[in-house]
This record gives sequence, structure tokens and C-alpha cells, in this order.
Amino acid sequence: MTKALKMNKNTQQCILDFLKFLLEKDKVKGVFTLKRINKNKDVAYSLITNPDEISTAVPFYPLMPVNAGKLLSRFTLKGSTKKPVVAVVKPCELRGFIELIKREQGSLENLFIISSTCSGVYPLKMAIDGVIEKNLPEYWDMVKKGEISPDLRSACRTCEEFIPYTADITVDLLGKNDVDKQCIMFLNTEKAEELAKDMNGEILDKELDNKKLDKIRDKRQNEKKKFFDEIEKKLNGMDGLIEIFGRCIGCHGCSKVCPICYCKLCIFESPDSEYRPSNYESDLRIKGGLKVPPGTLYYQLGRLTHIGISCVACGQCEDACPVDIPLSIIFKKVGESIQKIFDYVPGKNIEEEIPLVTFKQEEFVEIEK
Amino acid sequence: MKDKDSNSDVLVIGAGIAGIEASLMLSKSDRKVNLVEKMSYTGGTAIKFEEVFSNMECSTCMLSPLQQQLLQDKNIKLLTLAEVKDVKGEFGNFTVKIHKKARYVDMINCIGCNACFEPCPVSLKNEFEEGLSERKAIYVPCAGALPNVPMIDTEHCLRFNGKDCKACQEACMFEAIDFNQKDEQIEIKVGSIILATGFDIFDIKKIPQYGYGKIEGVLSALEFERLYASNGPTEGKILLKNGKTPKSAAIIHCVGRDEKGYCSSVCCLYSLKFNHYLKSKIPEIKIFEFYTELSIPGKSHQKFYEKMKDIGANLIRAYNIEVTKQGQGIDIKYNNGNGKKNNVKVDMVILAPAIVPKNDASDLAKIFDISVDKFGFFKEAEHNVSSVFSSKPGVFIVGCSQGPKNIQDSVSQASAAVGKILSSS
Amino acid sequence: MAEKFEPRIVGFLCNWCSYAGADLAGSSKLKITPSITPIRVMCSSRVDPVLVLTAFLQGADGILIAGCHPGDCHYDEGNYYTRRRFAVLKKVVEGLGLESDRLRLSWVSASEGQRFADVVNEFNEKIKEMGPNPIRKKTSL
Amino acid sequence: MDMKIGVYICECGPNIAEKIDIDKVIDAVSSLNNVAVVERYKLLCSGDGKKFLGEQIKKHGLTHLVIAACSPREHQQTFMEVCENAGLNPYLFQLANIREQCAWITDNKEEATKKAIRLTKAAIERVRYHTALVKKQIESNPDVLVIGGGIAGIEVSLQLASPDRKIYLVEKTSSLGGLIKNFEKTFPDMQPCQEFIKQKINDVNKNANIQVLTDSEVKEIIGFFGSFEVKVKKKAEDTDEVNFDVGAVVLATGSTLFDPKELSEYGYQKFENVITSLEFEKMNLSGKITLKNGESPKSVAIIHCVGRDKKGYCSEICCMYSIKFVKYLKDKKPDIKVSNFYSDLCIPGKSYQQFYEQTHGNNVDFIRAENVEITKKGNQLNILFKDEKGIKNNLLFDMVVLSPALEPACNTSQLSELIRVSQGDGGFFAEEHEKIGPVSTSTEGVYIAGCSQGPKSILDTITQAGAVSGKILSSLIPGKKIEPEVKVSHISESFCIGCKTCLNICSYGAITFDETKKISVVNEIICRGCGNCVAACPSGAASLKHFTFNQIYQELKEAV
Amino acid sequence: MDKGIFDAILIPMKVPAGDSYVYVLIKDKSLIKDVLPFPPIMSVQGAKAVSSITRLGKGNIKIAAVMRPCEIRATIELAKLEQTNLENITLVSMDCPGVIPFSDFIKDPEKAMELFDNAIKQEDDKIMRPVCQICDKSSMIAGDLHIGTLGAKKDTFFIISNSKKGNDVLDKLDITSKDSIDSWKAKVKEKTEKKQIKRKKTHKDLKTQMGGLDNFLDTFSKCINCHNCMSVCPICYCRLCYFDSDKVKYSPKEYLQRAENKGSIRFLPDTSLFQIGRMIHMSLSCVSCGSCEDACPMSIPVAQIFSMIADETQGLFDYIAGRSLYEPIPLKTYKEDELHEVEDAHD
Repeated sequence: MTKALKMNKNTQQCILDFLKFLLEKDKVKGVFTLKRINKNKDVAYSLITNPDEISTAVPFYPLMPVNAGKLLSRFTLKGSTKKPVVAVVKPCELRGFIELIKREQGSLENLFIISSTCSGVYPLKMAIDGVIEKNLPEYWDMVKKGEISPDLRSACRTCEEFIPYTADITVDLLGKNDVDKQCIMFLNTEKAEELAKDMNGEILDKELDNKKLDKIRDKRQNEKKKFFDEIEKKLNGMDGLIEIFGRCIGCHGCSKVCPICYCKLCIFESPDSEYRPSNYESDLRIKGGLKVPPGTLYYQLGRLTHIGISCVACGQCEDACPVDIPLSIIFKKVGESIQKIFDYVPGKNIEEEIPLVTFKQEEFVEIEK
Repeated sequence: MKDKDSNSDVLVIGAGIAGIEASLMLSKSDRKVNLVEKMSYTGGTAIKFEEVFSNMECSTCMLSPLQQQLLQDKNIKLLTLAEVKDVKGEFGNFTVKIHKKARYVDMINCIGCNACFEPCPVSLKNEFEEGLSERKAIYVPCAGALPNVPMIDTEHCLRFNGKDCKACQEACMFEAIDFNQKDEQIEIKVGSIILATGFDIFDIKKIPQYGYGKIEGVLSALEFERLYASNGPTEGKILLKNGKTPKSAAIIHCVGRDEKGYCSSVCCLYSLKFNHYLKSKIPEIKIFEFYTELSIPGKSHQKFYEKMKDIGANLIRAYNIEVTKQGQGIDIKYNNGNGKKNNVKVDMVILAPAIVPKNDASDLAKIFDISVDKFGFFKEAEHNVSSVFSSKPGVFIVGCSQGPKNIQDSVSQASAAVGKILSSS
Repeated sequence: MAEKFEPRIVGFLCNWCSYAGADLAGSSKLKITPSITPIRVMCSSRVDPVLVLTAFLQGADGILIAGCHPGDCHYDEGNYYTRRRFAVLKKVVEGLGLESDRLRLSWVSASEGQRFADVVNEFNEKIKEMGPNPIRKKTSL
Repeated sequence: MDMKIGVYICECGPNIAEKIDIDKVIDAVSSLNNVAVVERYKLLCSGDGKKFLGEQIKKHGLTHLVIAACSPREHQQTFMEVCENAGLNPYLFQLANIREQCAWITDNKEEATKKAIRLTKAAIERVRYHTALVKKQIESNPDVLVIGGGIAGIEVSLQLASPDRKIYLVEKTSSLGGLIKNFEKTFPDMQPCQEFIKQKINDVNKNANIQVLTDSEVKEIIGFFGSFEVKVKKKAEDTDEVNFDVGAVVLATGSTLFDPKELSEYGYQKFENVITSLEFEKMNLSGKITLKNGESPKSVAIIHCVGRDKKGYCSEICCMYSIKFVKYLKDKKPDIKVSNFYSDLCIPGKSYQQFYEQTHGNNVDFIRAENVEITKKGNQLNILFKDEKGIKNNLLFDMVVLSPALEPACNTSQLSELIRVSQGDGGFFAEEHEKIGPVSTSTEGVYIAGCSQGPKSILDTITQAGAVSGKILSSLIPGKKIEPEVKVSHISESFCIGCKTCLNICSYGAITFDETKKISVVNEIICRGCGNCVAACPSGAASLKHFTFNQIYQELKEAV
Repeated sequence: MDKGIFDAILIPMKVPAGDSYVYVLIKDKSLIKDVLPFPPIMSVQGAKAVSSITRLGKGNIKIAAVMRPCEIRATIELAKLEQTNLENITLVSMDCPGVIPFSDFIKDPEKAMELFDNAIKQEDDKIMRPVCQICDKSSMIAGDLHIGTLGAKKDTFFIISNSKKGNDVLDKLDITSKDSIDSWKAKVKEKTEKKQIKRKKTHKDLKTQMGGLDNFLDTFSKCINCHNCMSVCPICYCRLCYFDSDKVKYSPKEYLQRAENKGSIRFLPDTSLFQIGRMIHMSLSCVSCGSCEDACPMSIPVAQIFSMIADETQGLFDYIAGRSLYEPIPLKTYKEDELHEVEDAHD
């Protein structure tokens, strides 16, 4: 039985109150969460220090502008924060962050994580012309029912890891039908209890409603099967891959947004991977022709082998792809198959070692000391 | 001469640009240098200029890094307010007696905060500024002078004229001011000597028809340099005595050339430079430039001349020039090239006087036992060898002390002299 | 705004001319607004436009780059490049309708103590007229 | 070992103490991370002050030092020495200028204090990012390559050659001596110079430390001050080239005459008895000055400034040697008529006016003339010109001597390519600084002497040769190591993309391109540390030691 | 190629899935049938393609690269920046009708293709990318050869040479008819002038729309820092972008400090620094090809903004990116007497 904090108000509101409380009571110096950053109500991750700014925070907004794991890593890259900071992130973002910490790219010290049972987010494109805003009521309705909206990103629709593993506080959202009347925050750690202390609301012993959640997981698994079968059909050997990745333009945008791709300089952008005239000359001799820029498929497969083991299937790559390649499903599929071998769930447990560290970060001369 | 017991130290006299260049080079090759300067500051005459032809570079920017380096150089012993009184010995081992006047301000304690000036009750014309501004009895010649340590002018200081004034001493927080300082007689031993004592300018008063010293608004080139200097008496504003801006000006070349019997080789160029000075501050000013022969030798100077013509330099070849006062303005009568009489009226006249030997050149020559030429410049040894050899082995002559020349040639001579010293001992 | 506005001006000064000029201004006890913070660089050409931009976006009210007069550069020609880079920077900022007047390029020689004082004070006045850099308060940079 | 920053604030007597509330500054900075000690002192630059600092550094085991006092231009050096003596790397120190930039610019103590705090903080934040820089010492080769066997090259070689310094004297013609070989006398003293130059050549030839390479041309020079690798090709025999290393290079390639054929009005090589000054010198040296028909001329015209307008500069010596010619002629034929046609008489310096005046009188005249044109009239040459009064005029002469402008030797541009010394005005080699660097160039270790730098007299050439020798003797000392600047640029191999932007803008050719790796590389010995390349590099691959992005950013942050 | 003038051709080709076009380098003539010199989209910027195979040096084979004028101009910029070696490459351009946004295309490739063809027939560009609609250099000849379709009789076209390389090719092709290209010139002039007016107007509107601090920030408030714009930009050739380097990575302390100064900051905080910084670094070489806008997941009108800025910065040195291989990159050189408007007047 873990402790839980119960408040009888709209869950989102409660979280805002809680975050405000944390800042006002000086329990934390900063809050990291999604926030409306301008009058157009654009939403972006923000670092908030002034309690009054909390009012414009939207912790559970159904959008993932960037994988917060990547951001938290950037935040703590140059050493852990000395002042306490709380971050509200999604389960996959948290898992991404954990994977990065395992690679020395960040630190959890003085960083407290609030996450929730996650019902997924909409594609970035829907944020462009405010569609998400319109969809909000429908979204929350769906959250209560624990259903899957077809508008959600494929990555989310097929996500089974919607329960955060290592969060200090887990907010009960998914499938909670009274989410707008009541808020349950599971205080998974002592630190969490400390933070919640003096917050008005009642402390009780509680567990997540696993039956309910299992049902939802089933739904997602079915969804996933559909997607996988579909991709299965395409993924028949090389030609299949070429079909899928044929239009890749080699912009490497996917690795730029990937929470796991942390290398200062991607090996596929490093001098070693550069293409010499002799290369294409031989290619021409053999094939009679080649796609330019070359090596896009090589890159995709290479990236798979590099990060497959740690892919948390957050779907950012697909969101960012300028040529709409269904990356998230492919990476999820291949990733899982790799992870199964070691039955490793990326980001599940910070103690757990990465099964195969097949790659190290390229060591570079510091440009600036 | 390469005998073992020869002394490798060097005495450099004159901390103008040539002397500085020589000292720094010698130090670079691990020679100990005694640099003797008559004045209280380094930089010589060049430091008085705002800009130098033909690249119009700011003179201070050019010199101050060198001056700084000089002051921080461990191998160079700078003696300011010092003069050589006696020299014995020959190349390899000279014994030199130096008289160092007391500065009455401790070089080490003083940090150059200038707190002592303001309380000083005495005030008189500042020679460095060609008398265009006032200074106190304790003073540095101009802002930014290096070393940035004032001196007491005992001739005018009340305390040294029987009164019991110690205003400056009271103002100083560093016990830097020491009235009991005494002149020193220093004796040093050196192997070789470089004379870089520079030049004076021809006393224009000797030629009354230029009206210099009689007519307001008739300036010598050096006075004009200070007038334009951004660290000078007017912060670079070109003004007449009455505070008005001149609407027209005349520049007159070759002042004293005939009297001296030689061309001073830099006047044409710095006179051309004055066009830039005038035009940059007073774009609408009208300029008349009177010359006899245009002497602008070298690869870069004609280009410079053309540039000055583009900004409006107006050169008139003229003879028998006469400058007279005309009401508010100044009238210049002259014969032009084809013998016609002519005249113009201007607000300001700038005279380019000949370069003449330093007033004490002949005394120094005696002290160092070297010969001077008929003009009084130090005389170079023999024909077809480097002009830096004086008539006495081990004594080298550089810069304008050997004859009128521009900065470039002075610096070349300085390096050459150093070369002679380094290769001979 | 209650308390009176004190501009924060960053001054990139080249070691050989402008910083020397600034020192001369100081030792001549000329009055200069303390709102300028001088940053010494060896040559104005070291001033990376991105550094200036960084200062600008972090809310500096004014940024002054000062170097040797053209032709006087201690390193021959550095300041000519400074000028070109500055022109581009200014154009970009201006092109985006941001306040390019907060960026300034000036030549100050080692003997121009007075000029340095004038440039800085005059710039300070201009900035005062413009008021604080609005970017300072923007959260969504 | 963790960071221990010591902060010391100088009262500078009343200068800082009275204008700035030092205690406030102390309070403001004491709490900053890693600040081990903050103290005030009455005068840090004083003997006691330095002693105090030294002791403090040792006592607290400081790893970094910040001093808030006067301008770095005043005492940076002083305090860096203190660090060095106390065993602290002098580059782990930063000086905050709270005197010139705070105390002395305002009477408002509060504001001054605020700014002092800002500057001191900035210095502390900056010093965190300082790294210890160590002076390098590079072995240097004392030998010298002298290109050009004229008087300049000879002078340099003779002065520099010594048992511990070998000289390679490369001359493209078959013999040493250059132009002077053709002169009978030198102005203004009219000293015979044949003996003089023969003697010099002799001295060179019997000097064991000078290797003379005639009929040779330099094909390649790579490297930098202290170690250049040189390839020299012997013209005649196509034997393989001579290779050797030197520490410095002297360009003494001299000058040649402007070709009057380019200006038809002078009728050069169109009419007999129109000759150039050089041809006249040779004729004079041969003993008899004669016309083509063997008779000796009764009247000679000397025309100055031939080609001056075309070249765009005054060649400095033409007036003087023209006067010398008058003397030549008068010595040989006292009754001969000589007329000088000149535009402006350029006789700078103390000796020449007199020299000029000596020639006055008996049948010698100096005519200020414009638009000079030469035609044939009978068997005489007719000179048409406009005189000072602007009146057209003409005069007849038996012989006309042209005084053409001097121009750079033909191989100047090829050499300038070879060794990265640019050509300045008139195509002559550009000196490093018109005033204070007349014989050095923008490439360290490469010097220019004589007319290769610009037209000049033999005397000035000799002086310049001496200057070059001085430069080399004082900076390239046998057995002494060279200490290059330490605050230099560095280009990160991993991040450079090889766009060559930095290459183009470096004034010193300190950056080279590694063709195999396709990246730019800084030669730390040549680099002077201006940082131009750093600001130019879009990838941020270049950085300037001691003025890195972060170091400057830290200051900037405090300012904003 | 038939005449053995070239060993290979770099040209766009439909991808197997048929839902995009990418550049291919082909030697095998049989492949030529599948190529489409002028696809309706620009997925890869041609300059990036050329650079990707020639950055490390020229090959031994002669290649003809058939690209749009903007791609060729970018290629020339890259050549000046040592990022490509054109020695064995002949650049062939054609009058460019513009392309349609990738996002529109991918919805229904077939239909898009039709629309595209009609648009070309009717010379109507409103389905094209906004930045194509304001492109006033769509027929600029910067490469070696240009194929002019404008003002040509039906099913004919002009081949215009612009360099020695180009002439050589023409000679080898020994094309007999040498018509005057005046009709082409006239048409191009007319088109260009129209575009120029539109370009100016668009920029003006754009400036009022997004000019000023708030509008600027709002415009980029959606930016997710994926740096796609930079990744696909042909001019952004750096191995590691300045704004991905350590220079822009701060300590937690500093991030918090910056947040405290303002109450809150967007995280990551340096979006504007990146955007403006990128303008400073590459706007002088920007050819307004529009790739950035196509690649922006948040549909920020990056290309239009950059084209606006580029026109201004390039105007400073009356430089046009990619106009000529022999105009030096402005920041690699200087004039002693210029740009006095940006410096304080010194008396």
C-alpha cells in the first residue's frame, strides 16, 4: 500500500494548486512543466520560478512539443541542480530521461518527478492551427473513459507503458471517471510525502486500479497489433525497407528530437561517415545508380541498432519527420524485439544496466573549456 | 673590437621613438639598457602628434603599447629628468656620469592619481602644450603621459622659492612627494652608446615677415598639432584665440629652409596632413597651402598627396611670402610661380618650420667627443657606410639627431645601430 | 515604472585603442555613466556577433562595440571585418523589426578619452529615451 | 582538487577606498561559490602588497586569483608576476578594473560601488573558466636566407655571418653587386664606389659562413619564424635543387628601371642619343661619354620624373643622381651645357641642398617644366616643354638622359606568393608597419631591405640592411629558444568543417588547410591571438585561448 | 550521356513507393526513363545532394546535375565555402515553376501531380509553396547550362550556355539551330518583374505581421527546437551547429537564475538565439529555396522570413547568393571605405 493524497477538486486544478504550493512554501525553487507561453495559448515546456506564473501551466496538456526527457537531460547535463526542482512529465519522457541518466547525460538529484497514467497526446501538426484547443473537452472525456481516440499519435495509441515507473508522484488520470471532481496523487517516495506535507487534502493508503488499467492495456495491445501487422506486410526484406524509407531525405531530424540520441556529434554526421567520390564511383559501377544524399537507409538501420535497445517509443521522431515516415511504429517494433532478448524495459529501473553498450559517445575535444 | 672584458650594457640617450625602439630591441637580446631621458616623460616629439602620415594612424595608439612595454621591461633602466655630463673610455668600456634631477615625486609610491595637481597654487603655461594651456608647478605634461608620474618644477614651485607650501604633499595619500629628494650623480659603465636626442624646430621669430609671435592666429606646426590633439588643450577642437572656429587657414612650407640651407624632408608631408586635420574638424574651411618645391619621396606619399588633394588641399607655389595683420584676419602677400604678386586673407596661419639640431647638441657632441656637421647635427663617420656610425667608435647616432628624417627612417636607424652593437660585441 | 531606469550597457572594447581610450577617460577623471560594463578583448574582430546577440536577447539595454579607427587596427585589418559582421547583425535585427538602435559600433583611439566619454554618455542618453530592453521581461524567447 | 578563488580588493589609497564602499563589495562577493577568501589591502601594487599577495596565495592554497584594482594595462603584468613567483599559473588570474572604470568616472559612491560589484563578480565568474596556459619554447635555427646579392643583401650577409650563424645568399644573376656595379661615384659625397663594392664582394666570397648561390632562384619556402625549409633551384645546370633550413628570410631583391619606351613622348629607342640614367652611368664608368657618332656631346639634357605620373610615386633618388650626372659631365667637360628638366626638386635631408647648389652657375640650369616632349631636329634632339610661367618653349641638345622611376624587381610578385608577404604601394613589398615596422613584414621572420621595400638611396639602403640585421640579431639568437604568444587560436579538429573562412581573413597566414582531413589548422607559433577567426567561424570550431566564448560570456552575463 | 559527354547524371527520380522524389545519380541509361527532371516537390535540396558526394573532392567521372535555379545557386555558395567541388560537375538548370509544399503533396501524390501539371499549364502558382510564389530568380542562370522553356514554341526549348563548360557541351551536342533567346529573355523579364513586386509586397506584409518583438516571439513560439530547418538548409553546412554546441549549454544554476529573472522561461530557452543566430550566420548565402519551411513540423513560415532577411543582408554588399562563383562571400573580405552608416561618424 502506498500513500496517496486525495483532493476533491478538478485534478488539473489540484495539480496547479499543488505546484503553486510547492513554490510558495519554498519546497522547490522551480517547476518544470508544460505552460501556455503567450496570448495565442501556444504550449511549451517551461521552467517556472514565480508562483503566480503557475496559473498558466497546463501539466497534462495532450501535446509533446519536445520529449521532456531530452530537456531534463539538458537541464542537468552540467551537473545536478543544487536547488530542488519539480518536473511534471509523461511516463515515456521519464523513461527517456532515465535512459539518459544511465548514460551520464543527466541527474535526478534534487529533481522530483510528477507523472501520471498517460492517455497519450495529439500529433504536433494538430497544435499548429489550434485543433487541440478545440479537441480538449473530447480529450478529457476520452481520458475518463480510458478510450483511444483515432486522432492521437500512433505511438500513443499503441503505448502499453502508460504507467510511470520511477515517478515520485503518480497522478491518477487514465480511466478515472471522476477526474474533474477528484484528484488522487500517489506518493511513491518519502520525498513525495514530504512535498505533499501541509497540502490540504486527505492522505490515504491506496493503489492504482490495475484491473481498469489492464483493460486499457488490452485495448492498446490490439491497436498495436493492427499497426504491427500493417507494417509487417511492408517490412518484407530489403525492398520493404526501401519502400518505407525511400523518401527519407537524410535530414536526421529524427535523431535531433530523439531523447535517446544524445551524442554531441552523431556518428553518421562525423567525418568517418562522409562519402568519398570513390564510394559513389564504385556504387555506380555496381548498381548503375544511387540515391543522393547516399546512406539514408544505412543511417536509419544504424540508428535502430544504436538506440533500439533504449527506444521508449515516445513517437517524437515521427512527429518531427518532414517526409512523414511512420518511424514510431517501426522503431517501436524493432525496439521491442531487441529489448525482449534481454527482457529489458528501457527507463523502468535506474539501477538496471543497459544490456549492450555497443556504442559510446564520441569523445571530442571540448570546444570551450 | 671583441676583447673579453668589454661591457655588453648599452646607454641610450633620448626616449623618443628611436630611443624606445633601440632599447626594446636590445633588451630582447638580453642586453641591459640604461635609457636616459632629459624630460619627465617618454615618447619624444612623436607623442605630441594626433595622427601620423600617411596612414593617418593615431600616434598614441602606435606608441603607447611600446611605452608600456618599455616601463615593464626588466632589462631597461629608464632614467628620466637625466642628462649625461661626462663620458670616458672607448668602445667596449665607457664610463658615463649622469646628472639625474630630482623629480621630488617617488616613482614607486606614486600611482599617478593626479590628486596633487589641483591643490597646487601655482599655475603657468604648459610647454608640452606649446603654451596653449596651463599647468601647475607639480604636473604631468599631458593626460596619458608615461611614466604617469608627475614632477615638481622647482623653478616655479613656491616651496622651492622660499615659501612654506606643501599643498601637494598633503594631497598625496602615498607619501610619494618628497621635497628632500636630491639630484643624483650616477656613474654607469657601458660598452656602447646610442644617441637619439631628436631635434628642435627652427625659431620662426628669426624671420619677422611670418609674423610669428606678433600676430595672433599664426601658429607653428607643433602648436597646431597640439591644437588638434584629442588629449590636447582643446580636446582636439581647432579654435582661434578668441574661441571662434577659423573659416580659412593658410599652411606655409619651408619656413627657414633658405636660412638653414637644407630641406627638412618631412614638412611637405605633415603640412599635407594638416589639410586632413582641418577638413575633418571644419569641413567647410578654406585652405591655402604655400610651397616652393614639393618633396614627397617614397612609394606611399604621392598617393597620400593625391588623397589630400581630393579632400581639397589647394597648393600654391609661392615666393617672398609676407604675413601681416589685417583687422580681424591675417593677410598673406606672395609672388606665385610666374612672378605675379598676389594675396589672400585668412583666419589662421600654420607655419612648417625647418628641423634644427637640439639646442644642446653641440654640448653633447663635446661630451661624447663626436663631430657635428656644419648644421650642428651629429656627423656620420665616413662615406658609403651606415649613417649610424658617429666619428667615435662605439657611439652611434640615430633619428633626427643625425639629420631631419621621418619616423620610419628614425626607426630604421635605431634598429641598424642595435645591429651594429649586437654584431660587434 | 517606479524606480528610475538605469540602463545596462555592455561595452566590448579592443585592448589597444578603445580600452586604452577608456582608461585615459578614467585617469582624466571624465564623468562617464557607470551603466556601461566594459569587456576587454584583444581586437574588436574577436567580438562574435552571436555574443552580441546573446547579450541583446538576455536583455542588455545597449551594446557598444569599440575598436581602433579603420586603418589603425593593431592586427592590420581586424576592425574591417568587425564592421562587416556588425552590419549584418544590425541588418538582421532591424529586419525583424527589433530595436537595432541598441547595437552600436564606434571607433575610439587610445588618445580619445574625451571621445570615449562622449560616445558612452550619449549612447546612455539614447538608451534612456528608448527605455529598458523589452526582451528582458520576455519569457518565451 | 577543488577550486579556491582568492579575491583581493585594492584601496589604492583614497582612489578606490574613498569612491567605492569596499566592504559592500566584499559582502557581495564573499558568498559566491568557491570564493575562499576576500580581503582589502591598501596598495596591492606596492612592494608590501605584492609580498602580501604571494603569501596569501600560498597560505590559502589558492587555485585562482581575482584582484579588483586598476586597469589591466597598468598592473596586469605586475600581478601575473606575483602569481608566477607564488607558483600559481599567471593565467588563472583576472584583474577587475574598478579604478579607471568605476572610482574615477563618477562621484556617485553608490553607483560606483554597484559597478565595482558587477565588475568584481564578472571577474570571479570569468576566472572559474580560466585554464592554465604554459609558455612554449621552440628551438630555432639561427641561419638566414638572403635573397638578392645587391648592396642590401651583401650588407646583411656580411653583418650576420658568424661561426654560429650561416648565411645563404641567393642571387638570380651570375654575379653579386647589383646596380651599384655600374656606378662610378655615389652622391652626395661623390665617393668612388667601384673599389667599395669590389671590396664588399670580396669579403662575401672569402667569408666561410656565407654560402653564395648565384644563377639561382628560390623555388619554395615553407615554415615559420625559427624554422623555414627552403628549396633553391640553380638556373644553369638542371641539377637537383639545393635544400636547406633557415630561421629567417631577408628579401633584398632590389629594383629595376621603369621602361621609358612605354612613354612615346620621350622618344627612347626611337631617337639616337636618348638614353636612360643607367645607360649613362655605364657610359660614364667606361670613361668616355660620347654620342652614337663617337663625338662627345656639347649639350646634355637630363629629364627628371620619367614615368612618375604613370607609377604614381616619386622615386626619391632621381633628382640627386641627376645632380650627380651634372658633376660627372662637368668633371669630364667643364664647358659642357647641362640642363635639368624637373617638376619638383626633391632633395630631402641635410646634405643635398648644398650638393645641388654646388652645381649652379657655369652653363648648368634647372628648368621647371611640364609636358616635356622630345623630337629630332637635324642631328640634335629638340625638347619641347611648358615652362613655369606656362609658356611653350623648346631647346636643342646633343644628348638626352632620362631619369626613369624605380620599380620593384621582376620576381617580386612571384616571391610575394611564395612567402606570403603582400605587395604594397607601387608593387614593392609591404612592410609590417609604415612607421614602426619598416623592415619587418606581416610574416614573422621575413624581412625586407633596400629598394625591394621602396625606392631609396644607397645610404638608406645600407641603413635598412643594418636595420634588418639588427632585427635578426635581436630576435633570432643562436641557441636561444623562441617564446611564441600563448593566448592563441585553436581550431577543434572534430568540429571544423573546412569552409576556409578563417583562412581568408587571417592577416598573418597563421591558418593552414589540411587537405587530407579537410580542416583548418592554426599554427600557434605564427598566430598573434587577435581572435578574428573565432568570430568568423560559424561552427564555433575556433576558439581563442584566454578569450573563449565562455570566459567572455561570464563577464557579459554579469553585465546584463 | 549518349554522346558520352557525361558519365552520370544527378537528377530527381520517383521513389519506389511512388510517394516522393529524391535525387539519384545514374549511370545506367535504362534508369533514365524513371526520372522526372522537374518533380512537384523538393524533398532534398539539390545542393545538399551535390555536396554530399563531392565535399571530399572531385571524382573522376563527369556528372551533369539537373536542378532548380535555387538549388544551383546554393551549390555555388557551397562551392565558395569549400563544401563541394564542381570541377567535374556541370550544373544544368531550367525555368522553375515552383513546387508544392511536401505536406500537401504527401496527402495524395497522384492528385497533387495533376494539380501541379495544370498549374504549370495555366502558369498559376497559387498551389505552389509561398516562397516559390515570391521567387524572382526562378530563371536565373547561375550554372553552366540553362534550359529555357518560357517563351519557347510548343515542345521546343532553348538551351542557354553560361560558361566554358556549357559551351563545350553545346559544341559536343552540335546543335545546329541557333535561335535568338530574346523571346525567352522577354518572358523571363516579365515574369521576374511580376514576382519582384509580389516579393516586395509579401516581405512588407510579413514585416508588419511578424515585425516587432511580440510578433516575432509569437511567430517562433511554436518552434520545438528540432532544428529541422537547419538540418535541411543547404547552406547550413557546419558539422555541428554553433547552436547545438557546448556554447549554448548551461548549468542548472544558470537556467534557474534566468528563470528567476523573469518568473519563468520557456525550456529550452534559446529559440530566438538560434533563429536570429542562424540568420546572422547564413542569411548572406540564403537562396530562399524554402526547404526549411517544408521541413518545419510546426509550419512556421521560416523560408519567407529568411528570404526577407536575406534580401536585406545581401543588399548590404549588393550580393546575390549563388549569382556567380566569382563573387567572394561578403564576410570573407572587406573594403576599406564602406558601411559608414553602421559606425559612429568620426570627425
